[in-house]
Amino acid sequence: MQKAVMVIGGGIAGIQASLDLANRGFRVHLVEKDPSIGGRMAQLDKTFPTMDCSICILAPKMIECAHNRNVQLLTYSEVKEVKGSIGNFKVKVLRKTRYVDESKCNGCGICAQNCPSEAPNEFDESLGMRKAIYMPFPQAVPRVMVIDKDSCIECGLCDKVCPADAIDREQQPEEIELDVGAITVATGFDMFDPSVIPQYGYGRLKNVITAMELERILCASGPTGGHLIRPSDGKIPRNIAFIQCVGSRDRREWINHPYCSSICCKYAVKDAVLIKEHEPNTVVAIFYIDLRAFGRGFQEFVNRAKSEFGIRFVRSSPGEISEDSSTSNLVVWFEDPTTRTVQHNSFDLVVLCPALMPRKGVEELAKILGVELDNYGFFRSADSVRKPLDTNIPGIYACGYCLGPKTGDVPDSITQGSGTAGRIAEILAVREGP
Amino acid sequence: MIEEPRVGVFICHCGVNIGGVIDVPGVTEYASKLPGVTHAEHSLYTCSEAGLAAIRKAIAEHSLNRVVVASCTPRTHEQLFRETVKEAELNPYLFEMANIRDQCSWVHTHEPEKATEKAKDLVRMAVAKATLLEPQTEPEVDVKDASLVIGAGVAGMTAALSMANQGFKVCLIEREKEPGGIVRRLYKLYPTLARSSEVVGPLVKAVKSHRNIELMTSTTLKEASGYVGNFNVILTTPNGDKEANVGTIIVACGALNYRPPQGLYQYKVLGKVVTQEELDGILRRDDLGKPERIVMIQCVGARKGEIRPSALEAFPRSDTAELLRKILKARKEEGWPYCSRICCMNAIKNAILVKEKSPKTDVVVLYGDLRVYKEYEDFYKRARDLEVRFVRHIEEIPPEITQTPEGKLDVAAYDALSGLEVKFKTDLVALSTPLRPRRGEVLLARMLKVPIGTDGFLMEAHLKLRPVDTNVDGVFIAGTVSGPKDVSESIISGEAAAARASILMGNKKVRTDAITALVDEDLCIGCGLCEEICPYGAPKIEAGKSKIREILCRGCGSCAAECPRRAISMRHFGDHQILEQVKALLAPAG
Amino acid sequence: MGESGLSSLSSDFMHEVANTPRGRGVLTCIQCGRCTSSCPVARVVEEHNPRKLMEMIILGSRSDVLLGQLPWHCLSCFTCLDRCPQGGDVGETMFAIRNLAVRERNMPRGTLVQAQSLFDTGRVVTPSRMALINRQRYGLGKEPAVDVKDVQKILRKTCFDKLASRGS
Amino acid sequence: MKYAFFLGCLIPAREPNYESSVRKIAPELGIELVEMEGANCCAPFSIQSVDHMSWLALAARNLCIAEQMGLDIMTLCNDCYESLLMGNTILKEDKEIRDKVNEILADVGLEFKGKTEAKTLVDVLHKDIGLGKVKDAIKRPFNGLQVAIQPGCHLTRPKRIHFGEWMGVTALDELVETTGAKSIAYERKESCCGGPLRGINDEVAQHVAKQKLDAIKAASADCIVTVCPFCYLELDMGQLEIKRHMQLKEEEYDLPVLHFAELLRIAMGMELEDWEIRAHRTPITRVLKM
Repeated sequence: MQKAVMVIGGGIAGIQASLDLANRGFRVHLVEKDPSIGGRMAQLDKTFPTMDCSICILAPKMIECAHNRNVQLLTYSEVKEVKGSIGNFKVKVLRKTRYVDESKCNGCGICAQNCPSEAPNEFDESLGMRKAIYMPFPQAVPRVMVIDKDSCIECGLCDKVCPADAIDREQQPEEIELDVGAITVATGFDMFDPSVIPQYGYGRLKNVITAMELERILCASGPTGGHLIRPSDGKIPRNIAFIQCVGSRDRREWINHPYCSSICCKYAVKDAVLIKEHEPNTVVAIFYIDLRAFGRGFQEFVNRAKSEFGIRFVRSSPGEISEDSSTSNLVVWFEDPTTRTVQHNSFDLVVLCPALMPRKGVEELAKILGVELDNYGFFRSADSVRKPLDTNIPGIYACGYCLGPKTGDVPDSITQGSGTAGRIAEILAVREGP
Repeated sequence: MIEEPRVGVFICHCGVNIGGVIDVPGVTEYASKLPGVTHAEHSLYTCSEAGLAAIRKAIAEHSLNRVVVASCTPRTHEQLFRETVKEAELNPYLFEMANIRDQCSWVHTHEPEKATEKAKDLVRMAVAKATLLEPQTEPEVDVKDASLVIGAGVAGMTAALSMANQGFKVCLIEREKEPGGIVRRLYKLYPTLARSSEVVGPLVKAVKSHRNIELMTSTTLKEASGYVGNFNVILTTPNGDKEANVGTIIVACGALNYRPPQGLYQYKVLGKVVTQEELDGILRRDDLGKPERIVMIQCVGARKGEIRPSALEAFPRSDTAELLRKILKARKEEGWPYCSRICCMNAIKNAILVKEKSPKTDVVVLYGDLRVYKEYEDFYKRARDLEVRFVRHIEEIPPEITQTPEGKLDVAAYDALSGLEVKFKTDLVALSTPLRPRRGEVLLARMLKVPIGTDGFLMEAHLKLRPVDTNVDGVFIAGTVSGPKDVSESIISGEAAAARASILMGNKKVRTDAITALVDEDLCIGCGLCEEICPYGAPKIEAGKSKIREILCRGCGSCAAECPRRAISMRHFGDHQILEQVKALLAPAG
Repeated sequence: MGESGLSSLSSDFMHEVANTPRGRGVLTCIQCGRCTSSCPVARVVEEHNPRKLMEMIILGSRSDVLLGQLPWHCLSCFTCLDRCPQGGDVGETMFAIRNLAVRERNMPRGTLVQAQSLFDTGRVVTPSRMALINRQRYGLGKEPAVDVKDVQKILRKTCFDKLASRGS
Repeated sequence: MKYAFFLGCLIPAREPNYESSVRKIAPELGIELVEMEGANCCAPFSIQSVDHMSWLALAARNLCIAEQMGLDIMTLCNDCYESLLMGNTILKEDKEIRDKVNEILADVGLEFKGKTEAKTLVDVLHKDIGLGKVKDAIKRPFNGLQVAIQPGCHLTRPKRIHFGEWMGVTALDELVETTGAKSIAYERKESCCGGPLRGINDEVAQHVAKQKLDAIKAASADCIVTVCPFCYLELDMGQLEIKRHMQLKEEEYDLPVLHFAELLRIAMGMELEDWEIRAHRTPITRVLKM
């Protein structure tokens, strides 16, 4: 019989692992807690250094997952129980209720057009609104609507308008059992909440936003239709500051993210260049501690950002941000590294680059899997040098950012995704020969 | 004779990428009236599940026999649309794509009207060509279930083991007498400070004892021919040349440590100036003694100058050896433009080892940016707890090293934060130098037709999406051939390359692109120009006529352009098809 | 060891500070500058720069640090303590520096006065006679007396008396 | 509730009006204050700057006195509070130091056992007594009074031994608002008053104080309320000094400064006496009228 494997997490790492395993001939159950696969990469605007539109190069891979006969997509689902050991794990997966029949819905979206109830759009970092019945984003896979019961007012309009008769209010959560020979975890990352560092004013000052919010603002299909405008007054910011290491490289016990998040310097430079392409007259400054432009092509890109785009790099970590209440402009206090004195510059918009941290709920997942987490809540490698993709449990592997900032960027995630596919093929394929 | 064309045109908004500039409904309206067009529609994202479903639906409803999609770029999406057309039981080569985003809306953002007109032209041309498209079949070949791994470093050995464990035969060749690559020569590895032998040892033992692996040391690749699934290679071994036939090849021949030219930072002039690699050796041999102070200088020969891609565009991608010769020559003196990723951790590792062997020794690290990414931050903290002193100096002013009367060294640098000159009297200077591409491997890359980047390392098929694939089917890259990586990263890429190669070998068969050259034997005079010009060695003159080995042909068209008798044409890009496009451009319909 | 643009560098100054009570923080410093840009004094006194002080210690510029005024500009408001991303206790390290400075006879007059007052009376500030009389008038009763003898016993044992007898 | 009452040096010497108000409100709120016989100076930052062990030994001696009384300590001064709290924390956590200190204390027949806690007036009112009980005691609320509080550094920092750097509502805000007054927001509310440098580097101290006063002025507060005698001194007397040294107009600053204990006392319906009103360098009568 055909060996089956489970991939937990449908971001770029999980997608790559799934496709490589499926094409290698394994039956893959791809479990994703959200209604669509795609993960963080789907939220990004463009990807450095090719400046490809992120979702545009990701979408074909997502669709390949949907079409590949060997891949079973279990979206909007969560792993509840894992028993057994390498070669034969018994897994219980809970399929949450969309209140929409996956087999009937064709994602035409007529229901959403008619739905009267709105809620903040998670995919847009809650900068925009979506309906109570919605498609997470236009390229979502699978193309099935989902009803968010918390914001649904039970008006029943969607029932009436749905041409496919796909709405199912009686739908019950369903628990399915799977037999798999191996498991790979790819649950990705969450972002640190910068309001924990009060002097940067996130949540208090309107024009202080996070980098992920900026990605959505810059994105053509984002809440502003790709127009670079600031929250307080919808004006085009002419003067923007990026602040690095907001919660990263931070040993304070109430923050405890001593590691370098590994990607912030790079995406900040990318975003800075994107901003210049959107608004050539906008000035951009990046405040950093050490500029960590490692990885192929990044140093060269930083050089270009300086020479061609005139991005200002300031080696200084600001102490605090205050607001000019009349204009909602922001005053950033920092030590000028050239004069070595305290300066304050005014900016229209400040973008914080927060630490990346483990996804909410990984402790629970780790318990279910019986695998160890490291001091910061990332999955611990069996041996950080020799067995970087193995966990302490044989047959359970991890790839992508859930391993911690081992990932420098998308290619690293993809390499790790393929890598776990290799590890799994090693242990499973040998049993039946090539 | 082609049946009456019934073309369906599908135009994509790509969110606002296209829709925000071009009047998409207008273009659709226009397209629907073009000769041969039976159906035209537009959608927000044609590549989305819904968009593709719409194409399949239309093909059935309007019994379309040609499909044109006007959207982003074939580079990322042509394959997806071909698959879709195929799912609707239409030959995938009856599909044509018009690039109205990358080559239209993105470059004419500020001229929407003109952009819309241009989009109409592009669609009209695509339709014109589509009407003349013919079905093609993709050649299918068997894949030999054996692989050649070039280079027995950690990446190569990992890849070999992964494939061997899956039951594939692996031929693992190593230039040197012993497997292990540059890691073998190292003392200890960060961040665990495990002895390198603890990492290399088990791998060597495993590859040597694995029944599916044939390890050949002191062996290099002499010749490679053939194609995905069926490569014929000739290996130069101590006991003469050996032939092998493999389905896939993994290039994992690593990189070299950059050695500064004599005199740079007094290297090879004053004996007490060494590279980190050499310091690592000193530590292994326990030759350190009890120096009062060691000064380390970061980014020696890295992040220096910049190669502008434009400067090298002149070189044909195929002539990789010449390109690298030029790059290496240019870089020998001033060093490399890239960040070598691993040097900061290496310096910290050596600093910690020095402190452990000789706690009283004062270790000073002169750096520009400390790139201790990931959890290596803790490793950096460990060094500071051991009282290693990290001093940020002005990189633009290289530290000056002079000898003192009592035979010590004076290092004079400019402190970047105080702006003042600081001098350190020291017993030893360690230079942190980057990994650089090897030259020999590039001849090999040329043999395998794998392009190299302007940084001199082998190129991935796609920097973002295909990090261990190359643009040559069946050839993969692992480890530092594609740029600096540390040991764990090299191991991961080895696993990844093995996984990618195993897919081909596991499936036993592979299809290749149908767009290949076609010889009209009546016209061919067997002059052999095509054989000369082809970078892939596809044409062969047999019995006075050119024969194209389709599987080798990459469809580049050089031969067709070169052929004095116009005897060679390209499938899917025939002269008649292209001329029809040109006509359509010059003679606007309606 | 060697000379420099700064006055002579001593490689073990960082070691000395790090091993003085409250001085460990210097080892955590990554020179990010958050302390300086958070410091209320740095905003009014250009030369005052906690980050730079840490840097001078790392460089080993002992005399510049211990004989200068910078350590004595610090308010000990501990803003830097809460803001240092490395949990680096810059404000704490200041105490280590000042302890060392005092041993180099570098201490402001005001501090010396308070120190001497402490040794003589057990208090850094002593009430005037008028204040004592007023206490009675205001019905605050007699002010609790300090056991000066015990205080002096303790301060002799810690050699505080010698430190307090010196001064700039 | 019973506390060992640690008065410190500055209050008896310069601010008897702070002490007197505390002694008035304490019984009304069920706080019993017991004098600490023979207690010495807390060894504030100025002394800690001179010598580490001397500080710990002197702090330990005060803590031992409270231990012998079997009571927790209540201080009225942030500096005393920090000195005793930090000292207590170090001595409890670090055995090596504790042994050293006890060796020193042996000569005066004391031993630190770590059986007492150091608290300040704000802790006691907010945690031990509770906002409810304080509210009940209010007879004459200050409706609409705009108060700019100066919590002072060491009521809140360092975070690891305190509540952390306060932003928005704080214990002191809540206590002030029990009196019916409004505790307003202003720029860098949590920042230092400059007091610690008074007498050591007056010029710097005054410049720092000026930043504070300007921010409070910009927020158009009716008065400043402090809990620390150093903050009080720096902001009350400081206003006159700043005007003098920086040659500013007389009307530049005339912000009334009150001890929180005074504000609470008045709200509890106990008038200030003339000498207590006169003790203020800033005119507080207009506050009393509200």
